[in-house]
Amino acid sequence: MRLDSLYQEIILDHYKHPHGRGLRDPYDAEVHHVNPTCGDEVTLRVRVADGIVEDVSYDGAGCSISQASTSVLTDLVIGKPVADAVAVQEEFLRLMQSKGAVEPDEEVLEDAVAFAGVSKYPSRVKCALLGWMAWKEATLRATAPAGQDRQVAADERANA
Amino acid sequence: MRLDSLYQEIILDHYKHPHGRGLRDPYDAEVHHVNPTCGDEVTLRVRVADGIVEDVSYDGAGCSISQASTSVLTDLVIGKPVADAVAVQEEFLRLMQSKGAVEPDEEVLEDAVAFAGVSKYPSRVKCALLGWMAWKEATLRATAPAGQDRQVAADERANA
Amino acid sequence: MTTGLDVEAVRKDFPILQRRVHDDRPLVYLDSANTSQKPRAVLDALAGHYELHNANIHRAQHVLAEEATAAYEGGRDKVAALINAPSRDELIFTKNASEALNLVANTLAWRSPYQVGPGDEIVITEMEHHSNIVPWQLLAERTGATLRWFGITDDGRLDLSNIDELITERTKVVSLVLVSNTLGTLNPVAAIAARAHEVGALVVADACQAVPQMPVDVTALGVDFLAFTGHKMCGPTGIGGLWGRREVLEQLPPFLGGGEMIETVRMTGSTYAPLPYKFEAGTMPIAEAVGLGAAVDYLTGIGLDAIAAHEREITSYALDQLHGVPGLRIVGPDTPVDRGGAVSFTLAGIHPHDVAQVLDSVGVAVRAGHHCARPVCDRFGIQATTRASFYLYTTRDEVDALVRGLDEVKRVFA
Amino acid sequence: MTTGLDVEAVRKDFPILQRRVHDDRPLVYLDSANTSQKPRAVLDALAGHYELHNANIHRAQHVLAEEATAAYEGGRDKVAALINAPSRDELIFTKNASEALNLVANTLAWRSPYQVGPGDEIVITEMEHHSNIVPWQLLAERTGATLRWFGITDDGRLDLSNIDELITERTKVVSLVLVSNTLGTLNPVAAIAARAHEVGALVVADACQAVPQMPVDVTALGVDFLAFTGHKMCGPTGIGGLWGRREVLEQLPPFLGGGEMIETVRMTGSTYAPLPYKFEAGTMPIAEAVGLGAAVDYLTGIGLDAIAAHEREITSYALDQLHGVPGLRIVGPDTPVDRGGAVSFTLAGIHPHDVAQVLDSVGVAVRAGHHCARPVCDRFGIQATTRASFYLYTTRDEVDALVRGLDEVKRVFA
Ligand SMILES: Cc1ncc(COP(=O)(O)O)c(C=O)c1O
Ligand SMILES: Cc1ncc(COP(=O)(O)O)c(C=O)c1O
Repeated sequence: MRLDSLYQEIILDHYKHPHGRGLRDPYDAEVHHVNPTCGDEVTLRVRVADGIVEDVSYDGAGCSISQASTSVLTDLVIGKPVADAVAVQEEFLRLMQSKGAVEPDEEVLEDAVAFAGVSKYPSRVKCALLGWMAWKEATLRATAPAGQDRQVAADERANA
Repeated sequence: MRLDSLYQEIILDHYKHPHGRGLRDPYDAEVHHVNPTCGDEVTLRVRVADGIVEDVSYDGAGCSISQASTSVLTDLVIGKPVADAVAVQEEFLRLMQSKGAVEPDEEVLEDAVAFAGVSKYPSRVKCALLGWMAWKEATLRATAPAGQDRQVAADERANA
Repeated sequence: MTTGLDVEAVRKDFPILQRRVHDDRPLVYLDSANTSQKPRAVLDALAGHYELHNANIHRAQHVLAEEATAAYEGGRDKVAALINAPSRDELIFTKNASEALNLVANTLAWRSPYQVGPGDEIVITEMEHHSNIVPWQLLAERTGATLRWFGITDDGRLDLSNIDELITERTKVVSLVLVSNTLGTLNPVAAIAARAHEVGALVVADACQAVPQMPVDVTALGVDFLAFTGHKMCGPTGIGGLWGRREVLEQLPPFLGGGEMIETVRMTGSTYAPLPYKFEAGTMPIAEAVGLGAAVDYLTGIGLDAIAAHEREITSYALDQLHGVPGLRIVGPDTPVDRGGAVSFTLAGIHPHDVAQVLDSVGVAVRAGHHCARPVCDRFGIQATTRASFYLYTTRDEVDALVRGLDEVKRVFA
Repeated sequence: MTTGLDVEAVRKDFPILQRRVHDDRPLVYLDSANTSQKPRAVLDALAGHYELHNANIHRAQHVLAEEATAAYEGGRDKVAALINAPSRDELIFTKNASEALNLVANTLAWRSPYQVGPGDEIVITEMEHHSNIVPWQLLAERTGATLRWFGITDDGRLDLSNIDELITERTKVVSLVLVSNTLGTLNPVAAIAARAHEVGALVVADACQAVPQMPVDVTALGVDFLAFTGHKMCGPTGIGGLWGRREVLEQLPPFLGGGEMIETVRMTGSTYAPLPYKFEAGTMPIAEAVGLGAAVDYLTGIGLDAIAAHEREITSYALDQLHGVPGLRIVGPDTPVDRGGAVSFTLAGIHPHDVAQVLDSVGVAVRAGHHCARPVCDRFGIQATTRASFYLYTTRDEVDALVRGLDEVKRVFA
């Protein structure tokens, strides 16, 4: 195994110095996701205003891959129009599901290209996706027709 | 395979000309046994008087082995003291479970020694035992303390 | 052969077919509806898995675990594709078809939009295998529902004349066999499923005898569940499958609880994994899934169409030959139309056990009994039948050996 | 080695141990609590069965069926003898231990003298595998019973201080693990079973980690049920076992319904087969039972006492070595007293996933996560652990490789 292909410098940096960590107000939706295999968890909040991802904040415990990928996520999506951010998420998902067979689009993914090596380790793909899937769900809720979103988010909080 | 070792002349004779067949009165206990694999069935009645197996009668459908062995059974046990008949049943059971490794006791088993070959065919052992196990249970009931036996037998008939 | 299948080449793939029995007679294996034999490719897949990749799956981060997980999930992909499942996540591995059918019957007892209760009705048929009868009897008994069933016509077809009395607004489930293991009948499942869906019932197809023999497409059948078993389709023992429609599976409660089927476990309560894992508790038959994947590759390599054509051809030949045997009566459709490759029969005055035993003595392996479908025997007023069943490795010569064997049976019991 | 076991000779029996991983490094397999590797004798038994004797069992009259039936039932004899079962009829084959535990929990929901209902209590422990938690949660939820549990002390033992509050007249079932797969703890099951029997409760022992490693005697333990799994004891995947006391098994209702578990099936109702068949529905894992029988022969050939002594020796050595690693904390008993060969630990500041991943890169296979026992992690306030686990083929050199690997972990995450 090329261990370096997994633990790229960028990943270790984000792991040791995570960006966007800590739950913040205000937010429109909060979700809680779990990796059933290992129990890693993330609680993630999204604030959307005028079609822009205004803020993403999170808290949780997990391995270097899950922590770093959530940190990179916040860098990439905060400040972007929702549609653009969703495109980034989709590209990241495609890369993770590629089993190493896809060349990542550096234009879109920026720092997240460092995770290309993870796609060769199926058991770690879930780690890399933990924060991203949480963000996707939270954003869906935050942008759902008014009334519906707040309710779902509130239910989720009640369950968390 | 020595097919002859299974289908001995005696067995085929008893199959074609069964002894003791047809349900008769009076009786003290009646049981109904089934071979779950093939659906073969026997209904068997036992009459015990003064410690003697006075009558065994039966009806049912089954293969040559099950029919012949029930026919041989009636020859061997009718008229014997219960204890002696039970000894015959036990010896027959021992022979059937021997996988061909036991020399049958001809003194005790008489015609039933013809079934020695069956013990090498585990799937047919159940056929050979169908009537014998039914007889054992019926006799147990017929000789149980009064009150108990009749009740059990009645239950059994209700279920049959 | 008139079909595209080279039976002699196929036979070389099956080591057991070289076996000699009883005084060096060649084995004539006509018991494939009971269990199929296994090609070398499947045995190699099993051995290769254990020798190189064995590990538990979905749990560890080491290379063996990654390989074993990929191999297991690869098995799922292959099986899902074989039955044209809309999604691989709808394909649940079980230990056999019986567990698959019990999974459905068992979960319907508990709270869900599909829960069965007093006054509800479950409809099956008189030609079901015990594995598609007893689970529904238990469900009915435990929930207060009523079990009803389609009868069988004299020529071994489903009697659909009273379908509108049987399938009503009260019907919650209709469960029936696609190809009968005793009669051989191929049932019009798509049409019955359409009727059942009109009244909102769930439809379960028992495809144990169909999946090995012919192209089966869950979407075309229009059912909600399809059960089948690995050991009858050239795969190992210890594995079966249940396909279910996502919307239904997602709303059913869990069946077995334990490792792997969970999302989060707290002492005070648990949440469950997404499909298919929600229904896969504990360490699954991992090597068996790999072996079954190899079996699917083997079958699709030959082609299910070619296998089905061979099955029709050999069954037709067998029916013809058996028609010529005096005293022999076919139990089930006696033409090759809409039927699979299991042919049950009786021989006047000779018990099926005895028929099978004498056939065995000349090397011909068949099954005698009620074939785990006792109500079929009751229906035809018989105790049992002898059944010969065919598969992709069966030759006309083997059918001839069966017919010759029946002469020997008559000689012994003359 | 100080024990009677010749580890180098044993290793030659396991083909996979020759495997090289990642740039030609020797495989150091320290994940046997997850699943064990398989000796050649087991692989040969599987292949031999499929190549010569494959047939369905208990059903047909031909020579293959007779042979396969004898082989399958021979597997039962061996397994029953291994755990000193009073009768072979009390040994039921399942697909894994999870199914075995679910069999008990599931049948207790239905009518029998043992039926669990509202107000009844089920007692488990906080150190159970999910497979011994979720089935009881489902049972409690479905019947209105209450689930209670023993806690864990700081040093990883069961906290029995409140046993008299937990096990009361309301207790219907006590189910607990004999050897924990996460902490390694060996629990005083016999003493707890005695207490539970005083109040008339049934006792279930989860012996998944014990049966492979040490002599286990169901009579000496005094339990009513014992569950275990084939793949952790050198056997194939796809098979597990449940031993149960005859009186209890006989009175429980059936679990799965279908072929083989019946006496007579009529459309209007069925009766069931005697033990053990009443609980074996459908085509069983036949080849797997044969393989498990070969595994039992292999283990008893070496001797369970010798295996247990080796396990103690290697675990003791590993604990010593791991104590010397700065920042490493053992989760579970950190002396070799009353424990099995699974050693969980955390490494300060480094997530177990990362520990395991770096270890894998140097060829050391361990497992990281909650090991299907998440409540244990909750109890210790951690997310996960890294777990090394040993078996009869584990050497001191392999433990040394683990310790060296931990240096590499620290280098990467410095
Ligand atoms: C203690 C314990 N119980 C139960 C199980 C479940 O066994 P299986 O996965 O074979 O069902 C395991 C292993 O995974 C275990 O270690
Ligand atoms: C039609 C049918 N249904 C169900 C089954 C049960 O399959 P299994 O025994 O593999 O559970 C069989 C085979 O035995 C069958 O032929």
